Amino acid sequence: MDISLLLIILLVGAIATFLAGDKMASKVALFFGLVSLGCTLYLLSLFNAGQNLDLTMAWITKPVISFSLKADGLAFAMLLLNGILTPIIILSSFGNEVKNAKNFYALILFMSFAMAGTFLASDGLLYYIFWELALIPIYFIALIWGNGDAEERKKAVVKFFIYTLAGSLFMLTAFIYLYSKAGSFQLEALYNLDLSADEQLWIFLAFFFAYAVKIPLIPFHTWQANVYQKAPTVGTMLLSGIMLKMGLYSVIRWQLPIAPMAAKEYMNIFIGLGIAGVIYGSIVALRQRDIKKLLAYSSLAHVGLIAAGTYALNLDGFRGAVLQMMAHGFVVVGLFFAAEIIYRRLDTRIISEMGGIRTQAPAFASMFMILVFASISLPSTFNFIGEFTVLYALFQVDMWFAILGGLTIILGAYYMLKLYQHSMLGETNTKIFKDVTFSEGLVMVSIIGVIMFFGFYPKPLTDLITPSLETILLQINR
Amino acid sequence: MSTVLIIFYVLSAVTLSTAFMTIFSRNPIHSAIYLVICFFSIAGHYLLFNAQFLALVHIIVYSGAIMILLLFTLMLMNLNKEDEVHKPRLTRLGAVFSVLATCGILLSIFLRSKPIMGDYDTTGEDYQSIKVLGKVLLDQDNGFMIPFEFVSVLLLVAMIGAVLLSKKENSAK
Amino acid sequence: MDNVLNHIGIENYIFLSVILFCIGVFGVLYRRNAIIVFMSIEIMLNAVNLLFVAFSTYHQDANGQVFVFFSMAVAAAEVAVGLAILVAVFRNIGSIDVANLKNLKG
Amino acid sequence: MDTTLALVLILAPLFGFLLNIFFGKQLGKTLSGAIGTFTVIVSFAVTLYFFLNITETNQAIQVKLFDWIAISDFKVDFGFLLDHLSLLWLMFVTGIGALIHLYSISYMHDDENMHKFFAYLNLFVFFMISLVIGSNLLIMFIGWEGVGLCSYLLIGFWYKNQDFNDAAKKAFIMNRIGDLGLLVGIFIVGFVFKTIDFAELKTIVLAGTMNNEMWITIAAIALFIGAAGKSAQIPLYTWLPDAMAGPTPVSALIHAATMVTAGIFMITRLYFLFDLAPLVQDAIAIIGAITSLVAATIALVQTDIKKVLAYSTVSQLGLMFLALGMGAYEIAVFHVITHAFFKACLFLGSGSVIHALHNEQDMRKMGGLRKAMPITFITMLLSSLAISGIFPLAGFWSKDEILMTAFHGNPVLWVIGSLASIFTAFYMFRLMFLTFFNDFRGTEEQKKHLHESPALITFPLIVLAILATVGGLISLPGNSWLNHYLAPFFPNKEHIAHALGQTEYILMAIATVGALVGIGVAYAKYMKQNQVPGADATFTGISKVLYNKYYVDEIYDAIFVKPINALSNFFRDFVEVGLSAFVFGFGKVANELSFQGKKLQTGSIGFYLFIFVIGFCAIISYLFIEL
Repeated sequence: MDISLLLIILLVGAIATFLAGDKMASKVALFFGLVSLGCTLYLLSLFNAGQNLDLTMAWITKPVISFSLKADGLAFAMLLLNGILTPIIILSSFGNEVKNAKNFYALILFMSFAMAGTFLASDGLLYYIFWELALIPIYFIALIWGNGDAEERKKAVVKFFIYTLAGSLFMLTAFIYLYSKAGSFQLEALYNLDLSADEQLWIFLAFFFAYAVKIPLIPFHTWQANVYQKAPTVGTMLLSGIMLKMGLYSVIRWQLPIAPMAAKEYMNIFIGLGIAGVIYGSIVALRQRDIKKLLAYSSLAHVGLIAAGTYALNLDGFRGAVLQMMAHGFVVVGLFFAAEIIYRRLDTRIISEMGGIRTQAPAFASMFMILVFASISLPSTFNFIGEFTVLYALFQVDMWFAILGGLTIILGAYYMLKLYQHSMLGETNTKIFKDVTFSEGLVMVSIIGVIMFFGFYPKPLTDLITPSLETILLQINR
Repeated sequence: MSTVLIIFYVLSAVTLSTAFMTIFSRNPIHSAIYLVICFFSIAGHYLLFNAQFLALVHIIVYSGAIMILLLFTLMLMNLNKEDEVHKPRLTRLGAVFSVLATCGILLSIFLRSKPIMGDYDTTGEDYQSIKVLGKVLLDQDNGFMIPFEFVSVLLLVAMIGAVLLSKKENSAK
Repeated sequence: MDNVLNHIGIENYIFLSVILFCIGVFGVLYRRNAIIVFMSIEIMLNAVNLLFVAFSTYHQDANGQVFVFFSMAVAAAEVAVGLAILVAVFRNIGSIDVANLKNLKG
Repeated sequence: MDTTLALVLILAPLFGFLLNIFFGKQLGKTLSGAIGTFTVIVSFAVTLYFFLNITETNQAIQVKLFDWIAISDFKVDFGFLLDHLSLLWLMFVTGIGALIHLYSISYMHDDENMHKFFAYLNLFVFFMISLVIGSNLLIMFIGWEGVGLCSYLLIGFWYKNQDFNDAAKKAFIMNRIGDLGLLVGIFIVGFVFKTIDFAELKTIVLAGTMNNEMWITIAAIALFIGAAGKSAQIPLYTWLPDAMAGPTPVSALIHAATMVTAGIFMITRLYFLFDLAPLVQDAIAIIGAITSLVAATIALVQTDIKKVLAYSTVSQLGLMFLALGMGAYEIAVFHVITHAFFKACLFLGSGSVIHALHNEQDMRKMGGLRKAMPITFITMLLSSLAISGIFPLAGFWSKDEILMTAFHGNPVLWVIGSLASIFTAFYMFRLMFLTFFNDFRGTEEQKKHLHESPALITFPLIVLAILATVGGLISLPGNSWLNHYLAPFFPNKEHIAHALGQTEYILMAIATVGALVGIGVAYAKYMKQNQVPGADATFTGISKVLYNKYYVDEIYDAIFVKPINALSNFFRDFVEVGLSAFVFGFGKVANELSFQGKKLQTGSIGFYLFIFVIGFCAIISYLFIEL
């Protein structure tokens, strides 16, 4: 029994969904999403029982590339995020009529497969392949099933695609250089390389471009808001919930341990960049008219903080970042889903055209409110745990980083409450607004459940990720 | 001034002038005729070098085959009129300029390379009789056997290609 | 045996070839009639052939002459195919003015 | 046993919240109100048990449930600490909470979302309890932010009115500014002391081994910013008057009696830290004094009955901070308690008035209610006397203690505090005279319906009025039960008992005379001359400035809100567009290159050949010509 089982299930699921035909596709996809979640949990229990789930298989002999997967606590945390969100995202689209459903759902599962592969791969080139593979489904999802004017959409999506590809090109170069030094793409081999300070700096920067575009950090974020706005909500959820975390995860897994000297040397700059993202994203979010754009910029602010946490290079930073990645993943999916629910009923995403929904849909309003407060990390939600830990990690670096990063508490409250006020409160809306349906409620409740549970009891997660993060930290401080 | 040199000058004059006339005569048929003369004069150069076989082949191939082909084509297209429009002035200037440039560059290259003067020694060995050329061409070990065969294939392909290209298509129109 | 180059000098042949070649180039650039362009190309080829032979004599080596054979064969093939193409072009367009062949415009 | 009871104590209101939020509509109004009230009474009962227990045993109870957050430097338990301070606080939080719940059953009966109201109130009590009994700073922080959330929900309870929502949002955000300060304070404490558990912190600090003066000072500043946000001190006080948009019971419970005192609670909890930062203490005292005076002056001219009370609250909170800054923590606690009694009573009384007048809050349209609403009048009168500091009501004792401490510390602060007290007496009786005396100034329609409120409303009023009257007994000068009770909490403190000497009597006399003067002026102005403040436009000069609250809101708007929004617009319209254009620029350049390159493909063979020849020349000259 090893971790490849999960990948196989997801891939088989994607194929089965494609073969199932348009009518059955959504149900088959949901089934396989749940199976993969079950499989993740099962493997997690095996892992917790001390079983080694890693897999290494020879693949290509020249150059030496192996099919090797590494399942440690960090990877499992990300798999958990992927595993929980995939069925939720699939379920969230049940209220929509999807054309060519079989392609759509197959692409979702395929993307889930590629992302799981990215989190697991421990061979540089395999990782790179998965990393790029994840881009293909989202490209089609956003392009074909997106909304708005087709030309505009194409522009935004192609921009995103080329942007990320250009970023990863640097990463590929870095990997090739590392291969020429180490003679292998294996993670351990790369960790053990003895690189000079200059080499590390260049490797670090090359990785940085790939990740900065994906995460995104300012000023590499310009693709984000447009794509979020144009992509179908499912695509936005996949992007913001899981895919962005690929970048952040990779920072911890690849960038920092391979080039630790550069990371330490230029730590302040990169933390500063993250925090600049926090402030900039928050301020831009204040005056957005489109709900999805607002959420996109809020996402920019949050991932900026997470990135700052990872570059703080201490255990709290890593731990907080991973926790916050998960928390943000859940919350942002919930929020985008709320936006989608509103769109289904009012056919608009412009905030000023909403308002007064609370009277008609109290349950929805309450759930939305919980998500809003979770996203501004009210204590007792999962986000608070992550944000607190990250901010403390920043504090260990410098008090001012914590204070500036902490501005997100204030600014975040400002724009999120403003959004809530103008979308939900006020005089009763003249348009009819049905309260949430069963499947919608299920999505919301499961997300809220996860957020609240880990908000009060994050211990299982912390215990899961801490050992692997400590190993990585040891690697960085070698 | 030896006889050979005089012959060379005469032949060169003929070569260059006919080549020039080929380019400049308005009527394509005239051009073709000048070209034939040009080819013959080049064959004369070959003879001057005592390369008789080459001279013969040259006359057969160029003056015989290629010229006939050209003439046939000209007649096929009925192009013996002087109706060609001149290119624009800019183009002509450009042509002159680039030709001068090419000429200058080539000459300077050849003149600046290693001194080409020297003793033209003669080993007395036969190197250009038909016998020797045949050996060189068809020797399996250090000759040009395989390229030679390839050339024959090339000619075959060219023949097939020419037939295919000039065949009237039945389906179209 | 007396070497002809003793009387003429290789540089004379170089001059001759270069000028001949340039006349060919000029014809290619100057004329619009595709057949004349073809003829110019033949002139250029011959200029090169001539030089080959001259150097073959200069080095007392048969390889230069062998190369001329090949070059002739290629020229023959080229003319055959090229003229066939011209015929086809003429059939389609009704002219062989190179200025009219502008389908390659980007 | 203790763990279970502590869980009951904290979970009862949460249970009430869940029941009301999910099933409130089906339960019906009365039942949902009853559930809400009952759960708080349960909490009160458990508190009472613990309280009686601790007065006997003098032993603080610690409950640890599980590890919560993992931080490398320190660990954060999910646990509770029931010691002298927290139990005392709980007593009045749950006690007054229960009374206000009872009051709300009647007050909110006409509202269609009554079950939600009770749900939020219960949630508030839950968070307030966790704030008070949290065993470490982070649990307290849960409660701290949680009460902010409930405050947001309840201020914006009538969510159809966007002004109310704005007020709610403003309250939450200003609180969050303070919260950031508190968070930074927590970081520093954790970083320096490697623990954020109250009991451990106290042991470490009192042992005196840690002497990191600079960090402690910064921590104290940060924590004070947190307290200032929650307890509405300068410069973060402007949200509290706006928070009066919420239903009156909310104003009474959250914005007068309990939540706003959280800052004082926190500072008292961490008194050992503040004792090590004398500079910050001075700052607290000064800010407290100034806040108290500024708020009192604004209250002088307000016409909205709840606004007067709100500024009065800010002013009283300032006095408490003055006491804290003097290091007289138990006196601050004393004033918190007495203030909770009389201010809750005043708010509830004003609620009763508003209720009777069908949501009329403008005092210019009241008057002469004394006869129609005798119980409300008497209870409010008692409370007004108490807040004005008239012997022997509760406010007299607590306020006097503060002023005496101030006098011993710094006479300037004493002068400021006394002035604030005189103003207090004036505006309170201005309120009383305008509301209850002379003739009714409202509409005929309202006049017909004038009536005393039902028993559910008057009962809490009576209880609170009694407490406001006799509450001073818990800490009489010289023989203070409160100081005695809190002594285990302040193990390193000398008993601050002002020996009742000549100075003290003089001070008391001055204070009483001052209060009487304030009342007298109010009497002369509003009773004798029967003046009524004119319409908003008629205010001139200083009173116009005061009426507009020194234009602080406008100033904040101009300094913070507008620039941030302008910046946001600038970012959205220029920087974002610019960045986007920059990225697109790469694509544009490539596009443009290819477009220009396309022109090179003229299709003219002659041109191609020309280029070819040129290229040929270039290549051979590069290859063969040595320059």
